[in-house]
Amino acid sequence: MTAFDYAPAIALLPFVSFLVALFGGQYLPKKGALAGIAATAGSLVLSAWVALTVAGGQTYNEALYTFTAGLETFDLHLGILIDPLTALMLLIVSFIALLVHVFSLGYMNDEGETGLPRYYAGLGLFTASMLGFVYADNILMAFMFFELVGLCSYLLIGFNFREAGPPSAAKKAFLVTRFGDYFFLIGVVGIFVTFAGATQTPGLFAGEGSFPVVAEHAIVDGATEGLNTFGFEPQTWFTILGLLVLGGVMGKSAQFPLHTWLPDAMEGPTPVSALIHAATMVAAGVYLVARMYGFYALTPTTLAVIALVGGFTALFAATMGVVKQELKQVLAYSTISQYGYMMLALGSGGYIAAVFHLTTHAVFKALLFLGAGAVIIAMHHEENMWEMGGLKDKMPVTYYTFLAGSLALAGIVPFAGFWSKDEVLYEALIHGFGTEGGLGTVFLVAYAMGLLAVFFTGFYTFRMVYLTFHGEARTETAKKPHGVRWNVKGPLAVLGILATTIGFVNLAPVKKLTGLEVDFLHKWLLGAEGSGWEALLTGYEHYEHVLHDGPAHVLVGEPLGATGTLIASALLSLGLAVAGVLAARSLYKVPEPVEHTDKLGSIKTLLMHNYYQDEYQVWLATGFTYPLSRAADKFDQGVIDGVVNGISSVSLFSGSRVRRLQTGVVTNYALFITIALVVLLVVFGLTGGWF
Amino acid sequence: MSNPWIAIGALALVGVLIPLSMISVSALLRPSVPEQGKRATYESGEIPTGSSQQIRFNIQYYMVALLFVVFDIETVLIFPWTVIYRDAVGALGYEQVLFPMLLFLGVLVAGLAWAWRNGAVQWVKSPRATRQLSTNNE
Amino acid sequence: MIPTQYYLLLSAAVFCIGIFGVLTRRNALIFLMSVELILNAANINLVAFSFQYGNLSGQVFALFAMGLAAAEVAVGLGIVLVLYRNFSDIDVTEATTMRW
Amino acid sequence: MVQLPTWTALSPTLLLGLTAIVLLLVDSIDPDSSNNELLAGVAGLGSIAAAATSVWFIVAGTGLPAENGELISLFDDQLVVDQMALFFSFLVASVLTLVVVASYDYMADKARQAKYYSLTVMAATGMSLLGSANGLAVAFVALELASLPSYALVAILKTNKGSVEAALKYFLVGALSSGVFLYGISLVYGATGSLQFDAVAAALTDGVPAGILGIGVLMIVGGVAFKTASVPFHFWAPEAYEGAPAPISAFLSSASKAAGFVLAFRVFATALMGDAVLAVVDWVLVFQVLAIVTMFVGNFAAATQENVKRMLAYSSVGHAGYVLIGLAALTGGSSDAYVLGSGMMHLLVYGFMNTGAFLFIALVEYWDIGRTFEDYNGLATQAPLACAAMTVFLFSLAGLPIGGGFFSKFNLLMATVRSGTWFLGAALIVNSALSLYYYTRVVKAMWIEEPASGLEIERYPIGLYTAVLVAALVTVLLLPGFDAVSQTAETAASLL
Repeated sequence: MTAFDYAPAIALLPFVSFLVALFGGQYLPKKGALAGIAATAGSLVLSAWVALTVAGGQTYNEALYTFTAGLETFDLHLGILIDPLTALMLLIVSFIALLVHVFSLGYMNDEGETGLPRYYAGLGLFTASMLGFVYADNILMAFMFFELVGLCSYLLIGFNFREAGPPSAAKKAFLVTRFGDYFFLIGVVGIFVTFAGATQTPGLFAGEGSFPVVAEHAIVDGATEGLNTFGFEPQTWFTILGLLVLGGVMGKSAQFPLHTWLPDAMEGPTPVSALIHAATMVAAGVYLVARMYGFYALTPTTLAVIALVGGFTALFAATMGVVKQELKQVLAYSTISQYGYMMLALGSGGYIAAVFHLTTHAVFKALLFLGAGAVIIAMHHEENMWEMGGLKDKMPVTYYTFLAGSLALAGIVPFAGFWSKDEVLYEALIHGFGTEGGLGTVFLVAYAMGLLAVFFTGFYTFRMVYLTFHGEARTETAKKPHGVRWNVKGPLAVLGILATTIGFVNLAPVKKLTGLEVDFLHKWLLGAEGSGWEALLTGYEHYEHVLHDGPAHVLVGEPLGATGTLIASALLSLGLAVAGVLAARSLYKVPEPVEHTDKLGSIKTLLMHNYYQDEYQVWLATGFTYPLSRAADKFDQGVIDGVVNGISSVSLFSGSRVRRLQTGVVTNYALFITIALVVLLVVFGLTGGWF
Repeated sequence: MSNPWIAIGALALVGVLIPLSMISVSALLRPSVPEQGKRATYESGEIPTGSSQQIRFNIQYYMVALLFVVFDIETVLIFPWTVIYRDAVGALGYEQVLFPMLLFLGVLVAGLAWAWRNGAVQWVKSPRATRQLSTNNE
Repeated sequence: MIPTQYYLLLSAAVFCIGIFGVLTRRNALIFLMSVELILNAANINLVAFSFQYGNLSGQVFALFAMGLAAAEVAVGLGIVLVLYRNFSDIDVTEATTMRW
Repeated sequence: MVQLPTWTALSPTLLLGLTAIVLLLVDSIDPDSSNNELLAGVAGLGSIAAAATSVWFIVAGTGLPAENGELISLFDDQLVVDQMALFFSFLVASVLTLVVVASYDYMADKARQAKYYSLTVMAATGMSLLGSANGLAVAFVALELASLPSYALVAILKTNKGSVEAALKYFLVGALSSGVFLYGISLVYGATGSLQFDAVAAALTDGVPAGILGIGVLMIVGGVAFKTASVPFHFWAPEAYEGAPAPISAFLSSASKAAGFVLAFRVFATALMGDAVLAVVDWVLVFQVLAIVTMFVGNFAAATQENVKRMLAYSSVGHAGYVLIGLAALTGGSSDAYVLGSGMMHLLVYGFMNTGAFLFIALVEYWDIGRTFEDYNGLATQAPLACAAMTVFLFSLAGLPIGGGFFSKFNLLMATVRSGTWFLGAALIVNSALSLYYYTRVVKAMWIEEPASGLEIERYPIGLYTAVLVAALVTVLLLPGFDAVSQTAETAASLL
């Protein structure tokens, strides 16, 4: 028996905990929490075992159960694909899920919430679906679990269904992500139809006969036999398919314009937010792109779209984060923005950078959410930052871990976020310079947006930190916060240490400068020769080859020489991040910060207090940042929300009209039937030429 | 060759004339003796209940009538079979000609037995009909 | 011999009368009778075509159709009866407790 | 192994018919007492035997062509026993089994039980026979055999206004539709001189009288649309399903709909599938229009209902629209078998999940706790197992990957794509999205809302529970076991 034989249990364990909590939760001492903790711990151990096995050079790609061995068409089956990417993601998901379960003991049980079995059942199913999604070996199975993830998020976001906000937020999350999922579904069907003639296993992600590989043969070698591209050029048709699947990705990963559900989803319990944002639902979209990267790498148009959407989302969401009042709202927009970075990286050929950022983000965002949860417990469920202040001394563990997470988020050296964000931007930059034609320009534009977002990130992150923890307590609650127990502090401490250190798993810049072999993640994902993984064709080695030699021709260009570009890029992003932090410091690290700094008088005072500030920075904050942010906010609330709400109310309205057809009078029914029949007879009689 | 319509027209003419003439002749000849029983609606010997404007019958009447109609129609299905029976037996033998019809009749009998046992053919006089009958006779 | 078209016209007329009755009459019994007209219109067709083609399947089928029509009326009358008991009327437009 | 006589191929249908007669005899012997166990037992045994026989025949290959390429046909080709006939026999018999088991509790304290069971089995006989019908005459007789007991069954609660009103509407619309259907048959007979499907197909060459054939075909579409509850002949469905006793609603909306579709598959794919017909009346286009309108009417009306049973009734109309894709996406090309097959798969899966959902309603009616969404609030606190089953049904109906409904909808979607009728696929997707909304309302009410004070359930009827849980189990098992279903359905469709 090897680790892979136990792989199904990784997803099954949380599923069992779901059943236990659902049916037996009422009778258990912690209402199902312990089952969940045990199950996720088991998953974590198994994932670690699997990861070790993968480190030993083994991979796994097997069908477990076949639903339909099509007569002459194709198979639909469940299967497991485990390669280094999967192993890494399994570790992240089960780890975060475990911490969230432990934290929930403090956040839910200790606070005496009701409906806990339902809560833990939801968490269990959520984790199980995400794990199933992660190691799905074909796109149909991925879609099934993708849907389940969406369903669970609906149940968990709407947990406090008696209040006004959560049910509508849950509905919105569900509708918006479903909207994207339908494009995904069409994409899945399209992929099956397209590749069914060329391979028996069109849905697979990896190996010969999988759709990315067949598509590659079609484009690179011109082997289009058996493909059904509906009369399009393969290149064009693959672009369409890629964009359709991308619809689902944009919904789940909250990319513009389908991001609106995510801030509303803050209505759910805070541990759920942590799970959604750090490891499960939102990560699912980006993970899917990484999973089928071999397909996307083939079509420059989709790469450009991904990069642009990512860059724009990163900037857009970061500006929105600046004006939010509630702690969790700020974090929500930061999530959108950070996933934008990952999309940017994927679009611009920085596959490893994206996975790296996914990893570090999972850690520090989980940390920030759990920290926010701790603050919310302490503040008796008050979330408005303006009601806080001065919590630094009263809850030091929370403060220092939160600070670590914030530094990571803002991208300050040497915290985790710096390394990954820097690599994202660096990859976009060098590929932008190196790639010929429009694609290179797109990369540079996306890079510019990503770079600008760095400043905003630093700004809103530290605005949040200063408002929450510094200064003087602005309310009575903040003067006497409620204490938290080990089950809150424990996860925070673990994550705090990780957020500080996890960046060291991939010190690619350091390697370039010094030649030390410290880019472990890079090696992990490279898929070099002799690792048994080559046959799956999902290693970066292969992707790099596709990117270079495929139609995209993504090349590296270093305008300032190898070292120069590296250092320039790093300094630029670090500088902007620091500038953002300092701008926030200047405005908010005061005993009594002012809500909106649009009063010029107060800015003058601020200037006097902060001798090292120059006027430019202040203008940046007040004359540029706030108007832009407000405009973005208005657009978000007005136009996009309006469209979402409009569609649902139009549907319901037409539903209420349609049912009026059923008048209840049977004679009317006879009349309608006769009229319909006569209309059909006349129309078809005229077109069929009966008369 | 004569037109077939002539025969049809003649038949129709005769069909209309005979009842008309009989009604008019009897109207001329009969004595006029108005009486309650004569004004009652004739309904196969069954006594109508309620007013004569809105005629209502005992529900049992429908039951029997329906049973009659259904079984009557089923006999129609037997006629074609009887026509070809002798030739068919000679050509195909009993098991293909006689047995299916026996099966059919068996199902009919089962249905009839069920209806009988459930009281569909049992005649119960409704109280109202009995009452009306007695008032009419007074 | 009478051309088949005439039978078709006759049956079409009967069919339309039936439909007209279904649409305009609110009395459940007359509704039933109208439906019977429709069925018999079809029977006219079947017999006429059977005659035209010289095969018997149409005629035999017409017999079946008559049997079924009788059974249908039987069920229909039963329903009208319970309708009367529950709604004290055999107006088909009275029973409208369920709608929309 | 002994070769059975040919007529035994019809065993599933014959067994059902025999059961009905036995039930009548039991009632004749002892009409005054109603022995619930005996009646339900006989009906259940008969239906299980019929279902088992169909499975046996399917596995043994009875419905496949013999070595000389011929299918089993009886009575001068008026009946045919192929995979499709057996597939639908199985579908009808298994739905009947569930309904009978559930009725054991549901009808326990009600009058006229013997009539109830024998009528149900008789209707099932008609539906099963419809699957074997190979001519318009047999099809009409079988259709009526399925319909007439159904009318009576809807009205079986004679003192319940809803039941009677439902029966009236069902009957009147049904009588009108069967009149229209028969008239259509007579016109097609007039155009071809034959009632048997293959002979009709052979007679339909160029030069057939266009008007007669065209009107006839459209009227046959009408008859089919009635039986399948498709727009515009769907008007009876919401009322009949709402007013009828819930097990009967389950039976009608699952088995009866399936019977209507098998009729449609046979008539249109066997008899009327020719260029000469399509040139006169493009019935594929008619079905495309009907499919789209049916999907939208059913789902949009369902979205705004307050009564759960009526919501399910409308959703049943919507599902008829989905299955119509199986006819509307026929192109005469190589994808036809797959298209028809996907329609059949959806019917089978739908048979279990929809029956289960209606039987859950029966359970709720049995508890007497009301019909609206609010009445379902917090039901899971009292009956978690049944509510879990209901959740499976609803999500499977919506097409989430929790039951076989996911694959059957997926196959329908694939069918639209493979035949190039993308607009049908688009309508399917839009409506599935909408349907999720209203199905979720029920789930939310059961699991999330607080129960009304005083909500308490004392009785857990074993028959109803068994039926609901078995239906849920099958629905879930159809997810991993979908292979068998799809293989059978595709083979059956390719034999037409």
